[in-house]
Amino acid sequence: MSMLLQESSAMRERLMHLLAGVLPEAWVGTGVVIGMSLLKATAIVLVIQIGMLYATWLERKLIGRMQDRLGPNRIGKFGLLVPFADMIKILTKEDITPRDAHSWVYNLGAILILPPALVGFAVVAFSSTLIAADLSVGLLFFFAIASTAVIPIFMAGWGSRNKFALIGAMRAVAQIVSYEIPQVLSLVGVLLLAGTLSMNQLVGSQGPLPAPGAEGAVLPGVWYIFLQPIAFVIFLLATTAEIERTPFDLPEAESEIIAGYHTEYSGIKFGMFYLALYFATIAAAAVTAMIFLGGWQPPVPAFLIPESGPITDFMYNSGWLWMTIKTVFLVMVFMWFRGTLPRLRADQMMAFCWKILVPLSLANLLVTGLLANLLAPLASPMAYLGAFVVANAILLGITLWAVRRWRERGSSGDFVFEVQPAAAPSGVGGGD
Amino acid sequence: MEQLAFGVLALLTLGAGFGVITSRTVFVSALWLVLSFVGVAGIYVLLGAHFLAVTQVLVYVGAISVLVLFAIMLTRDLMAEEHPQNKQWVLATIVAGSVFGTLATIGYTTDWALTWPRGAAGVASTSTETAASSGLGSSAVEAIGRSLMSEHLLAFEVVSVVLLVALIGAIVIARD
Amino acid sequence: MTPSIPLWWYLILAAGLFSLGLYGALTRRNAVNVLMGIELMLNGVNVNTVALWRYITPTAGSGPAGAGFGVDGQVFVIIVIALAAAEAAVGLALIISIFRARRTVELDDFSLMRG
Amino acid sequence: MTDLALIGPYAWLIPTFTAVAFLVIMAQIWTGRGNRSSAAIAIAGISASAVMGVLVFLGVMADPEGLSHHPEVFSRLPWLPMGSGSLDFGIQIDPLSAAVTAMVGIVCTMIFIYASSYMEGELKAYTDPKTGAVDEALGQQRYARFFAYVSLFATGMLGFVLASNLLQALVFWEIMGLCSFLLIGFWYYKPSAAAAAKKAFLTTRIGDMGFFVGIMALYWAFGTVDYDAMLSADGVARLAGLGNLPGTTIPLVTLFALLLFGGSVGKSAQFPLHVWLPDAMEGPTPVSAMIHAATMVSAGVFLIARLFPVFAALSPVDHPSDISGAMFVVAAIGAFTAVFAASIAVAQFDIKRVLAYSTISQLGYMVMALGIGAYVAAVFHLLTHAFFKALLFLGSGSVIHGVEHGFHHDHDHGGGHDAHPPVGTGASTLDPHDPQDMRNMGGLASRMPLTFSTFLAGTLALTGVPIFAGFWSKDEILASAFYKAFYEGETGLVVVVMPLLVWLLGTLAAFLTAFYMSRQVFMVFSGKPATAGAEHAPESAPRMVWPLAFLAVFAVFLGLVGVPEDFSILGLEVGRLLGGNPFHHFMGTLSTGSHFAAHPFNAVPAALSIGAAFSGWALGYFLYGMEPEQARAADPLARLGGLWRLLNQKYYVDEAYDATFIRGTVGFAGLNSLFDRFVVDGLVNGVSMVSERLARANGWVDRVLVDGTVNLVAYVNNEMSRWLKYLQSGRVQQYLLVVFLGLLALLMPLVL
Repeated sequence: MSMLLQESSAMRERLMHLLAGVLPEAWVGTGVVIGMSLLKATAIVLVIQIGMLYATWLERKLIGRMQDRLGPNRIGKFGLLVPFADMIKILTKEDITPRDAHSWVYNLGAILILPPALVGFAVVAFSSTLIAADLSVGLLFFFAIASTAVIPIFMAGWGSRNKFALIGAMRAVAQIVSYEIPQVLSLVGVLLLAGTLSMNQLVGSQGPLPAPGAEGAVLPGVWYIFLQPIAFVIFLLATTAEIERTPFDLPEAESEIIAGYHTEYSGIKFGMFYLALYFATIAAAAVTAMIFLGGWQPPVPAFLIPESGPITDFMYNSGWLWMTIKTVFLVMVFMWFRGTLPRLRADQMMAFCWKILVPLSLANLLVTGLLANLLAPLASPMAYLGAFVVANAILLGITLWAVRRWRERGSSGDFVFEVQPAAAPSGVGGGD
Repeated sequence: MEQLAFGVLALLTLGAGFGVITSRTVFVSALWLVLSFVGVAGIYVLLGAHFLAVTQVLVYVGAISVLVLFAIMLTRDLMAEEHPQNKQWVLATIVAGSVFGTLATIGYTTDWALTWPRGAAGVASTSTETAASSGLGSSAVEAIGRSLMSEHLLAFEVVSVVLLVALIGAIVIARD
Repeated sequence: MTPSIPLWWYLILAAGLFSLGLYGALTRRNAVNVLMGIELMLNGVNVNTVALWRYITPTAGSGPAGAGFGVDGQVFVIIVIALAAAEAAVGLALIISIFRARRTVELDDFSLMRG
Repeated sequence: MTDLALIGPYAWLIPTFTAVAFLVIMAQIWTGRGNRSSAAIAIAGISASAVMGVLVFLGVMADPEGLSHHPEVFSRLPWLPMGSGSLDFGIQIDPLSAAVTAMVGIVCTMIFIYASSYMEGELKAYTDPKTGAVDEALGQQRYARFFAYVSLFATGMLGFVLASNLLQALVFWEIMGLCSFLLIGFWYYKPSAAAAAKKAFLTTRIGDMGFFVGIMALYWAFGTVDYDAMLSADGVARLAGLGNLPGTTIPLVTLFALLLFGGSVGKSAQFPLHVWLPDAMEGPTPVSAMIHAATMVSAGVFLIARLFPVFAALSPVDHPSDISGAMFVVAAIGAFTAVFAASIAVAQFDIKRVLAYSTISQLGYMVMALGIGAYVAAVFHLLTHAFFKALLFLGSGSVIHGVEHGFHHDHDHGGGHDAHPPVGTGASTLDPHDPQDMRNMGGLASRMPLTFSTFLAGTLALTGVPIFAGFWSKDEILASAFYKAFYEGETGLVVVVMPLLVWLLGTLAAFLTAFYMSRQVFMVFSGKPATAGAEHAPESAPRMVWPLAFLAVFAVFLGLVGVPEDFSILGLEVGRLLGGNPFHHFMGTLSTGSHFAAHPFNAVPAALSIGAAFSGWALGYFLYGMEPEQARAADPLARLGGLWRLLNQKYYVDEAYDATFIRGTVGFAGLNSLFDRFVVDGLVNGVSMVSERLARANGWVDRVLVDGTVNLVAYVNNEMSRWLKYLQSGRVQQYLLVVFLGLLALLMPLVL
């Protein structure tokens, strides 16, 4: 795939010749553009597709281990072929459309659930050169696309004409819309420091290697997870909610509402939702990696990278490797969540968003803005690092103290996650 | 190429708009609305206002449509189909039609003082290089930000206050 | 990008959106639908603004020099969008509370003020 | 000598200290815990102010001429931004303000200390004189309130003295007016006290009106009321250049000066408006002391002194003391008041009343001194008089205190001492229990030795016996009058006759002063006690006596700072010690830069005034000192008959005012009411009758024509609305439709 994108110029030549035979002159340019986009898209989708398949496998393995099971291990070595078996199974299932469902909306919902999850990848930089569209509004673009995910969910929930589906859709939408706020707010701090919305520049601003087109090394030159730990935590949690993974998978809370908005779907339509879930997971992991873990930047400080030589070349060309490692790691973190954390109650979920994450992210934004202004004169990564770590520590301390106070006063116990056998469906006591 | 894109987008937008006002089910017309929003976003891209396009998607598709859908969910018995139009639809057709006619005629017959494509000073070449340093294309974010914070600061502040008021007002109104 | 599209295309598109929205606002019984119509009208206006900015005053708001493209049109549209969001929020809140009170959102039923 | 640059910036603290004290005490009262501590707070405040004041004074000593010429204004802060410039709130410091500030500070401190003991009667549970209801706490509250008031009073005076422009001055001036009202009426449950308070307030208000109008006129004509703009040389020149009042030959500046003078006439009780001051005796004695010595009345004189350049605007700069028209009036009023009041004092029996009239006459002295341009002498007398008059008042208070205790000790009839003091009328009819009537005293010299000695010192000072303070200041006034009359070359009625008049009247007043003061001393202290009250009068508490002693020192020695240089031995000695005539050197320059030449010492006026003083004492001794008992029993002057009654009744001025103004007003009102009843009512009735007739006619028209029309209109409306109501369907969308129809109507012309 890297070949594909890197040699895209050659590809364009070939494509132009090829089209020149078929199309009238006027349309060749158009054709080439469209063709190239198609090719890129295909490439990405292929990679993601495979990634997704093995993400399912990985998840089963991991969860299995966490629960003292082996996980899939029959088909193929280590059950490596299980995903394909699943695919075949899903494809061969009967495709049902309930009689009373609003067939158009019902089917469209299943189809449209994919694009939001997929299009996001357009701005994901697998390496400094390996990015489909390095929009200067890349980050914004990603979240704009992600925010459209609610429409197909609504369609699914409403179209299948099923109370549980509808409730699931409502829950999902409420949750997504709510958690978008802390998600984006927690990023503003990072953007403040990076001063760009372009993914490549963002990544370039936090590592030893400059982004293409960026002159010199850009401050702060540190992974933002170190500068903005609290923002990272907020973002991670909010993202987990956005992609409806445990502990925020209320929309599919099987013990309450069967399977949420895709209750009525079966066969490949259900597979669509399944795909979308994993695409979203991978996309989220990739974006998180790019924003906070320095994307394609090698995990080595600048002074270890010589001026030139094989190491340098390797560093410059191995972006995709680091990116993949980080992404996979984050995916595993999501799975780890799922393996360990119990599902929240609806009210807890909301309260957690509005009463903790939003205020905290606002406070973090305030602190970051102040520091960024104060530290502007002394432009050394270390100074940044120290100041921000201290500030975040203080902020965290204050937050924890406040939460404890609230718990003691019991004034807003609704976001205190004590065991509530009646309400906590997973039956497992909550840990905060 | 661009005509093609415009054609498609225009068709999309207007068709979706038509769907909004004709479909018998509120929910479906809401979906049409979303579609036409997306079309408008595309038009923005054509016009070189990428940031606007993104904003359009973020706000209209991501937020306003969701509001609408929620309102529908909370106020309708769901799949109900009703006769969408009220009694004055004939008159309304005439009025809307003539409004369209008027606007269209004005838009078509007026001899606009075009500075583009002929190009005003410094705008003549709108290749990506110049665009990068200007308010055009996807690189307008910074320019827009500065403009909002400098010359349009007042409007910015006022809108912020309006938003806050709307927020509180909506909560107060909708709370039972 | 070379301007292969004449301005009036955009203007007519905007006019169409506006009129469609107007028709919706005028005829639909359901308050939510009326709101949608209004949103459509707003979008029409926005398209108009952006088009006119792009074609007639592209340099407006590009700083003192006036070189390069300005952003005034976009800024105006952004402000309009923000206001539209506010309007939608309040409007829908109103609809919901009315629905609570009257169990209906048919505008024809809201005629307490009839003479 | 402190450095003004150091102390000046903090001069604003001087009035602030007392103001803070006032606020604190008020807070105490509001929270209901006013008590003895209030007095402590007040004393702390005023003594702090006093210390600051003295420091400032010392600071000024460094360069008096310079400061007089260019007064320093500290801590300016824009206060009323108006038109061109802004009216600044500032603290003006020059020899005049510094000296007066120091004086006020010291005297007030003494008075406060004295009062803290004198007012203790209030601390007792307060019994409402009407209902007889007893309130334990209220007494303490009233005690506290008293000190709050006096603190505010002191604030007013200090702020007024230090003000840097007329408007600021007016503010504090009015604060003083308010406080005098509150304090004179402190025993408001006594009808006489309430009446006196009102009288004082209204009478001074008349003067203040003039003052206020004067300020506004000045601002209108001059554009600013800032002292340093107004009183500087060119400022005065501009004032003089303002020309005449349109259509008359009166220079505007003279008019302004006289308007402003109205203020001081009211405040320092000059002739037409003097009536309030004697009645102000109704207040507690410390208040009388404050009003008479330190604050209120001095304020009036201080105002003239401060604005002296305006009064002297029309006289040449090198001769600021030449008499302009305004000054002529001032001098005339002052001189008249001096003799007038002194003559009244001769025939009074109320110990405080005598002092009150003496105050008026002394103020007359100062005013007339200013009137003839004896600026330095006037200020000098203002300062000395403040000290010994305060001393005298406090002394009389101590006497009253003692006599009253004597009465109580004799037979305990209830009531606190000053809590319900019998009204000291001083009328010829004798109330045997009036502790203020001198005829009930006598023989107190042996019983209240300290009070006696200090009081005597004060009297000697007042009567201008050589060496004592009063002598020097009073003599300087007479001397400069004499000098003007005979030595300065000018001729003409105003310039020669006025000083001559002033000199003669002044001497006469000096004689009268000596006479009535000796009369008082003999009646009060000599011989055998006339009543049980005097019989058992004890010496007052130390906290009342020591202030007397302190003030007595000043009364004796303060004069020495103003000894003429070429006065025989003493002058030379003092001159050698203090360098020339130090006070003259200190005060002798005006803000216009013009300097007053110290007149060479002349034996004639000095001899005459000494003679007057001694003859006054001699006459007093002859009439009252020989056998005081029968003098107390039947005043020897009563043989004068009509004249005696005239004096005793204060020339019937009050009665005259009553007859003219008050009766006049009432009578006029009565006239009006008559006019009302007959003419106006008659008219009204006639009109009403006519209109009734008309109304009958109208009625018919109404019923037939008007109603018909109205009903028709109503009917038409009704019918129309029956159809039109369908337009208002209450359907929003319909309205919207109409709106867009209208829009189309507007747009269509554009296309078609």
